[in-house]
Amino acid sequence: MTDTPEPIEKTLFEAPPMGEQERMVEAILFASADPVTVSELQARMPHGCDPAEALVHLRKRYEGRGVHLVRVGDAHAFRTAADLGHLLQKETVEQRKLSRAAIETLAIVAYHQPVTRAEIEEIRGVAVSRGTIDQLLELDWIRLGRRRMTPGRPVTFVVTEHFLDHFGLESARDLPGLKELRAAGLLDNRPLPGSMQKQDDEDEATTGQSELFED
Amino acid sequence: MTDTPEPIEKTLFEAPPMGEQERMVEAILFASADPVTVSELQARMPHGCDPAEALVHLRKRYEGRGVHLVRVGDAHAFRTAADLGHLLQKETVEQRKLSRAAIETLAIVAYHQPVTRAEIEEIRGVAVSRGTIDQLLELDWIRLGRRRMTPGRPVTFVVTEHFLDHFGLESARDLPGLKELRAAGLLDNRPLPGSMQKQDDEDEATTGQSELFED
Amino acid sequence: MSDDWSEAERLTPAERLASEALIVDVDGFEGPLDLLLTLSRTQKVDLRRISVLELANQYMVFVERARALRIELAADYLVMAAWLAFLKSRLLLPPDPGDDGPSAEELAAHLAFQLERLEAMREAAARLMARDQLGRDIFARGVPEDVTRHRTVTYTATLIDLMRAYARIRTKDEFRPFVMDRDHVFTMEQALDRMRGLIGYAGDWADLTSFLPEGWDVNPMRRRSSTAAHFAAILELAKRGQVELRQGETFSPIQLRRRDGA
Repeated sequence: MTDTPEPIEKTLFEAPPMGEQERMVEAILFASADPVTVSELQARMPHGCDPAEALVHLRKRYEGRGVHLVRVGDAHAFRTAADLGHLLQKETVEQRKLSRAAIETLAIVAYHQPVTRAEIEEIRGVAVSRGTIDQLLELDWIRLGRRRMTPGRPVTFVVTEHFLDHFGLESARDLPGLKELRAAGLLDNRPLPGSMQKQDDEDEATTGQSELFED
Repeated sequence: MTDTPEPIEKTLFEAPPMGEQERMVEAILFASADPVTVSELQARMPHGCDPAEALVHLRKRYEGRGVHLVRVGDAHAFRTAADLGHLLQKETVEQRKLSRAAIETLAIVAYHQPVTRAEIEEIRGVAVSRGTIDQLLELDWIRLGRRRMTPGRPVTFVVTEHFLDHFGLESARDLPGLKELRAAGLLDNRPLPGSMQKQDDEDEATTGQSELFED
Repeated sequence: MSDDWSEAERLTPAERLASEALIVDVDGFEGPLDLLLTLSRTQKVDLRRISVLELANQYMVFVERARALRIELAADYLVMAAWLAFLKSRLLLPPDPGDDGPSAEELAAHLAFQLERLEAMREAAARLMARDQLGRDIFARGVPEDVTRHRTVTYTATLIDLMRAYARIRTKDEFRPFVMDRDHVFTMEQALDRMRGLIGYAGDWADLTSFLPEGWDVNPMRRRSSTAAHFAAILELAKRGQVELRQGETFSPIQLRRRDGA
């Protein structure tokens, strides 16, 4: 005992045992409809807690249950298991039917982000109506990203955490078929041959995107 | 075999295993906005399920967890464990001004304590709502004093230590008197008819008041 | 354009029929690229190996049919038609060695790429929408005991607010009957009791003020109250014939003495 003296800090500010921390994370996440980030958890829990570790335990505990602990971007939330959705249809709030243009635009933003309006239009081969963008912004599925560092500094669009939450994605990297599409070069912003000016745009776009998916 | 014939229905519509039923109950209770009764569970679950039994298992499973399965009347719901309620109070401190009724009532209690509700109403000239008193009690700025030894033995209100603390007063006697209020220009905004004669009254009031705080 | 017509005539009747069916649906297309993608499906090949030449023909047949049926096509459909006509001529003619622009094959490949990319996005969108969605297949907590609901509202008030409030009440209530301060009031009954005991000593004329009790003559309110009470008391005693009163003139001191024989 005398050989290994307990550090004073540890005795003074002892964090609750991990089991207790797990209960705390459980209570906080259960109480929230929206995903809660690790730093928010940390802020609410007593000093010295390790919510990240508690989350690992908790996720394991809920494996195979009727309710799962899911990750949404940097945040975590409890969600009902997908296979039980049919029991819960009663809770459904009828959702506005999205137009084909809106769905496609959403997919393009998700897979090509950050993407400018001009790029969306190039991919779809048609003008994107203001209403379509507005609808997606209103649903909080897309938001404005950083401006592109090209002439005109156009705004870019990216998908939101709410989008990830809605479609049950941990991160934008988990979009279905993302790897295959990228491997096939279908996420490239390939310019029309001979248009030199487009080349710059493309570099920007590629860099921006890889940055986004890398982190 | 003939003594205990297996009911045909059971074989035809085999209910899901109990573990599965437990998952179903878990998901339904989690997603429901209101507590759910056993019969509501039964209606949502596949034929042959025994939600009552599933509830027993589920309740046991959540024993000691951060969230409990509780009974609310005839229905069941998940609730945060009582000892973790404090974690759900995020310190989003929203500051609001006290309503005019509340601050006036508070002022009367401070200057006239111990004071009954009837006296407050007499001084303000309007009825004091239960909500106003409750709010001040809740804020821990006033508390119940001794009952007045008059017919009906009405309760009196006095200010609390917390009140003194909040307003930076050592004691209620430190409250500025009417003279000081006048000196501060707080009473001068409305010269009143017969204000000369009132001067004496006012002095009287100050005296009376200090006596009031003597006991 | 007559050249185009001859190209069009080379299409099979089935293809022509298909493009006419498309015209009926012209409003349903999301632009020329979408139309091209739909047309390309008739080729039933991988988009990478699509015959752009054939696709250009199909597109121009579509545009001509629309024109014949007097269907107004949006400008971008016509721009695409012009570009495809240009591409077609480049594909059919031997390359010009002096032209350093992109080759016809490169342009055709790019169109194929665009179509493939649009198709890929369309599939991705379908896959995305087929996922389990929150509020449809997956559900969040039904009764969030969210922190926002537990938001603590603190009410603030400063001492100045408190003083203002009190001042406001007091100024408002100047005419309110003042709560009688019993400590400063000498009642007539008290004065009467007191005077009954004292008149025995009033054999000669004496000022009423000299009968006032001790401690009730300095404070103005006490003085007024006791004076009034004692005045009323001696009036009562005079009525009963127990004392005599006199006053030399208005506002001069009131005097009293015991009435002999009382």
